[in-house]
Amino acid sequence: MQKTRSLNEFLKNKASVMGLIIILLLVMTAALADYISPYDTDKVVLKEKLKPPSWQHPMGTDQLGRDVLSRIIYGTRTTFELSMLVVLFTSAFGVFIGIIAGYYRGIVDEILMRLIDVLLAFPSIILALVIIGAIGPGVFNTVLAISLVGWLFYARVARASTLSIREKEYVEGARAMGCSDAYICFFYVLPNCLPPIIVLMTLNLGSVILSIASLGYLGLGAQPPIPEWGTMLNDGKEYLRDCPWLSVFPGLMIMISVLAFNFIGDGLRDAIDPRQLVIK
Amino acid sequence: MSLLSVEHLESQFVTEDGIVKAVDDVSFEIANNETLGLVGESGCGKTVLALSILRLLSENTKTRGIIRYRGRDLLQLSEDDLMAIRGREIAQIFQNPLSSLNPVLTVGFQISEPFMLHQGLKRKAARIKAVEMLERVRIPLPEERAREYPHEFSGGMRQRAMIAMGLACKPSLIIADEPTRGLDVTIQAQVVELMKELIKESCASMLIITHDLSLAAELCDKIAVMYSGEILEYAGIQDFFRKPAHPYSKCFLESLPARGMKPIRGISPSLIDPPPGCRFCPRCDHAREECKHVHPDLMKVKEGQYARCHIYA
Amino acid sequence: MFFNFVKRLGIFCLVLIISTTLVFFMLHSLPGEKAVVMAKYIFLGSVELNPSNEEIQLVKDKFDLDRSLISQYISWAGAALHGDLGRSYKSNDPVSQEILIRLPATITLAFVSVLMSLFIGIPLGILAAVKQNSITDYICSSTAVLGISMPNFWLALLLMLVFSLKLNLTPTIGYGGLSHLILPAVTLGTASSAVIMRLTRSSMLEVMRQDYIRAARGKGLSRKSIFITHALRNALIPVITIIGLEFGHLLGGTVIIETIFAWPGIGRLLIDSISARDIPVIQGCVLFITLMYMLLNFAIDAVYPLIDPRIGGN
Amino acid sequence: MTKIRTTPIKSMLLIATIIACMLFSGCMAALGSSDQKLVVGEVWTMGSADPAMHNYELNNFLVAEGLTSISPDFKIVPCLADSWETVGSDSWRFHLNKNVEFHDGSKLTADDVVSSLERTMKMNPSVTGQLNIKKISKADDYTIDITTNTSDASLPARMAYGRASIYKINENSDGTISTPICTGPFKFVSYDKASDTLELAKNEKYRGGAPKLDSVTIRFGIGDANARQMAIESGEVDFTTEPPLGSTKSLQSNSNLNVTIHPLCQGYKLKFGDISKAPYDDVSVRRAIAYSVDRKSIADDILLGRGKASDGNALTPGLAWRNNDLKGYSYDTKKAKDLLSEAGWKDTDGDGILDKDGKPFKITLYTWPQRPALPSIAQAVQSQFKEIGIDADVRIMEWDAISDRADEWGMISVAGGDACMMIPDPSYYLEGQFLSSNDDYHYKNAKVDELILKARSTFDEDKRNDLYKQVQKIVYDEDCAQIPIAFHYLCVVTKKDVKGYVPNPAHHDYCISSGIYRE
Repeated sequence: MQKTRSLNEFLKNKASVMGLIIILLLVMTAALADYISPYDTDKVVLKEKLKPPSWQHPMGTDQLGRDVLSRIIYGTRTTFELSMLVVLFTSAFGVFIGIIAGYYRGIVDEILMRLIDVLLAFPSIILALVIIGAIGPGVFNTVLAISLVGWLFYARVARASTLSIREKEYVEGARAMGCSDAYICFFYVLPNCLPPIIVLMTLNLGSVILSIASLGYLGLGAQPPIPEWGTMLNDGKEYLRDCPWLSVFPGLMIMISVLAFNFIGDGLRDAIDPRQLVIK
Repeated sequence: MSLLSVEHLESQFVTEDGIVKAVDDVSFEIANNETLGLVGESGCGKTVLALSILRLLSENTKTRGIIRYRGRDLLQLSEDDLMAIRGREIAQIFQNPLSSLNPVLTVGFQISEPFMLHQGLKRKAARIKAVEMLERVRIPLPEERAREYPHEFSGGMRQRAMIAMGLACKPSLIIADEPTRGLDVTIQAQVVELMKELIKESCASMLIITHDLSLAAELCDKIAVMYSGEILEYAGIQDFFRKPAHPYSKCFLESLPARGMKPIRGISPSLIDPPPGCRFCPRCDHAREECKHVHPDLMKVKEGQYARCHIYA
Repeated sequence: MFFNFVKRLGIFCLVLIISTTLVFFMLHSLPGEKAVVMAKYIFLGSVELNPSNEEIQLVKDKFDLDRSLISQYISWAGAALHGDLGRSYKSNDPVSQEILIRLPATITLAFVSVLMSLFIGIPLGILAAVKQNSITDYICSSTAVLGISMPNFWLALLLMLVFSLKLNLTPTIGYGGLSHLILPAVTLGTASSAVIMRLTRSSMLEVMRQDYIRAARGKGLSRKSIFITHALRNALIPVITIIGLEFGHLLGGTVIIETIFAWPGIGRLLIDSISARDIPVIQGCVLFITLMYMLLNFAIDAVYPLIDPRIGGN
Repeated sequence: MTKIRTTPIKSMLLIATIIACMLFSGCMAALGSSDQKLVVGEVWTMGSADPAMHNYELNNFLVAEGLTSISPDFKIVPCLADSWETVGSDSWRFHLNKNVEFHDGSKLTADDVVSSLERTMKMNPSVTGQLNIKKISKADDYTIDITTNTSDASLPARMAYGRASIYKINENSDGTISTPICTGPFKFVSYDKASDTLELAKNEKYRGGAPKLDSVTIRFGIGDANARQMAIESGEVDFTTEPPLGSTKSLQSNSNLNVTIHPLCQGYKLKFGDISKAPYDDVSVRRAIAYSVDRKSIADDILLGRGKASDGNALTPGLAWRNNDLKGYSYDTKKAKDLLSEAGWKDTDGDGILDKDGKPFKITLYTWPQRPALPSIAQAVQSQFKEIGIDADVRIMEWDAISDRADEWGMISVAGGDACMMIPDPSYYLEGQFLSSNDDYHYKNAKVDELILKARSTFDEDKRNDLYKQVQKIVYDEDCAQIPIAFHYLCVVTKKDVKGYVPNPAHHDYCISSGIYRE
């Protein structure tokens, strides 16, 4: 009942449905990149450099004569893989910490939450920059740097949910039946704190994509020739005036995918009880 | 000539699951200087009724019927005209004073607002009036209290402040929604005392909405029993307590602590899809076959007492 | 109230200690020898040249680099407590001086961006809430999502293209009069405006559902007075809270924006120092950015009771 | 109805409008320029105005001068010194120009030269190393004797080095100099560190005649190429360099601008991570790699006119000591494959990647982002390597992080900006790159060491140049110790009315000329 109502509520929101469709399309693009991309992404054909969009190259070619459309398509894969990785990693870790803090409360909770307060009081992109500056650029390092602060929000939300869930009768019941704490956390607490976490994950995907692109733009993200939107923008900004297609298309793709995740996230938040979400 | 007459009032709002008829064909009158008690269980539509009189319901609520106040139909008035009536002619004392008082404004300011608004007083003059009002509702140190915020008041004082706010402009009609809700017994008694005195002083008519029959007994001249959006019985206070006409009224009275605290079996019907016949029928010990199918009208039991029951057909 | 203050002060110090420690050890365990990097800047002036062994040894002696990390940290922290953050490898100037001369630029930019986001975000949020579900609301809300989704470096490039080059309205780069502020501030403020607009809208709608709004209507107040006297202040409470967080985002954003617009602020100093591995300056920047962020949040905590009497009344 | 309060929304809007108006009026005032005034938009940052600590800025912007200087045709010419001669095998005597005045009006004497060089060397050991000076002393008021550590024919050239400038010692209490007093055509007015802006004014009494410009403003730190392009297009600066690679054409078509491209003594090349280790210890492998790089395509399609394909010698054409007879390596993938297969690198498992002893030919190309063409070149080289069966990764990171990896197997760095003329003498570049004791890349050749050391103490110019030519023959043709790819050309963009700029390829990056004026 509650679920179908939420689903209906979600489907009634036109923007969210549009966002969902866009994301599905992008995910399909990423999955089928090998089949749909017209050219090899890192095939350098210097003679074909900087060609404006045409039928042959719908998004033109870049400074090394590579097809921008193909790179955008593979860039979808890079971006989605990375951002999903970050979000899965951070949400898993954050929820784990959050549930532990919320379930055991007391000194554990106090220490963890103070730690989170401390880390949150630190502009995250700056920390990511310093980390990347220290360990060098690269795909894995990007994921690491963004994840290092990303889990904080999940931990907060999971803790808040856990605090209320652990007082529920069914948890008391389970405890009375002699279930272990781990069992209760996994089978009772976790499923019940998932809805706000899922909303947070969707909204977070958008901002993670932005962070990845920002690092790429600063030349601290994925390394060429790996096609990544932010890195492509960074490459293309040298040619902004005369070959704007090099920067316009990757920028648009970043914007569209972030927009889509935000629409979905907003829709989900409205559909699931909004009061469960802590303001970011 | 009655001060307020409500005729065939209906209030509905649309939700996910269907149309909720919170108030369904309700009619009653309040004469000058008369106090009417509107009683019923929680969720029977009392508050919606109270709010629909001054059109304070949210915009998605549809209200039909006639609410005649001194000959003018409130439902037909423009928002501007109505604004001049709210707070000046008809004042409402809201339930739950903690949430009905603005947390970021001082109590004094909130009480002085009607004075600035309806009597055109300047801020300082209005402030003095507000302090007077606080004094009238027996709040100690009113000068200082006026400068405080609602969260600094105790529950009983907040209720007094609400009352002061309602009485500020000497309205002709006061609608008091659950004025004693959430207060402990001694405070309740104080508030009731206070209201009694104020009614006497101000000569205002009053509509008191409550689920507390003892409160109604203390304050009211007449009583209307509401159930599932409808008025089931309408009677003078004496008649009602001595000889309630409707089976529901009887059960309601019997559920009072003083009369044995006998619970009413079953639950109130849904406001979306009420039973086709008498709405109390599923819970009624006297139900007949007819009750299941035919919706009864409000019928005269005797002079000044009406009941919506087939028994009196 | 007092307890709360002490607690916050404790957290404040903790953040500073943890962040500086973290950054110190992270930077000092960099691959590559620090002395080489320092020697390049101090003696050669270019990263593209390699220093000689004597120069490297000289640097090691001068900066005590042969000692253990912990003792280096202790002496750094000790000096930092006295306001001495060391000297930049690159310019040989005191780090605090390097930062202080750039501080006004960053503060101006961040402050104007915050102001801009408030002046745009709050009125639009109110407008959208007042006209809930109308076309105005729809446009405002969609624009806000767009504003949040737009990568700010991309927006910067587009704005530069349009306003500086096509329309020639604003200067593109550098730090000077107010006119130089427009584009960077707009770029930085866009996302914050959007966040604040959305928050104002939802908080306004939430407030308008409250009982005290109904009570105010019952008193006969006009819609307008209700909005202004009763709803606005309540609706702004969560907005005030978010300003602190947004300021943090802005400080992060300045890093990119300052680079694009050649804005001589701390963000650019940080990026330059990261490229140059100018460790004392990186450390100093991190310290200052954290400090600024926390001071602002402190200030917000201080004004909080003014707008919400329920907090720290007494 | 009584108004309860003034509306905050209205006042907010009002304030917003006022701010907007202020901003726009401010920006209108910012546009507009005066007559003989030049605003330069500069790539790098200045950082410090102290002549002992600065890099080349005071020299490049004609504030500070050295004893000698370098002419556009790479000749060492008199500057503060009129003439010089050797006195013994390790000693030089410089005769000062007696008419030189500092910007504060005082005369330049031998004391100033001695004290400023000594101060610079004391504060900056790298300058000591580069100048190779053992002792500097005053012979009389206008004569200076300099003793070098070893017999050194290059000293006059070293005195033209940008960091060997002569200045007045006017130290602050903490021993730094913040308002340098020098001798050049422009006077130092102020340096604002916050905005990284240097202000200069014309030196009316300059001995060679006052420059035409009244003032020069240099705005440092516009590192973003797009920002520089937009700044010149919108008229905020009058003179800038290195706009984005892709922008040359549109800038040239802009009728308000003047775009010129000049050769520089800088170039792009491939360097081997550790030439003493496999697979690069095998000269056939190095040659194969040299054959696999399509230099012409890189120069034409990536540098887009801002460079020229190398002929096999990294030194700039036109230098007297350059060996123009190297045979170089053409672009020949077949030859490359043959050489590799002779060396034992064959594709035995059919995956398109060569292997030897079960180890695939997998290497990493490192380069850094500050010079915009480098990442593109690295990716082009990567794809050209792929054609001959070498699997290369590209890593773009900071230079320091790269040099830390110098020992790693399989590293090649794509280098750019190596200036072969920082000091206008062959010894500077060839010693730094190929002398075994100096080289980071573990290149060792006893013959080369011998030739280089011999050349240093050879005072006959022709003989000396001949020795250096032999070195080039060995390192480039025979040993293939480095693979030059292309020469880097400098793009200068000025407003149309900026006239009289004479490029000087001998300078690092660029140097403004005193003949610049506004029409």
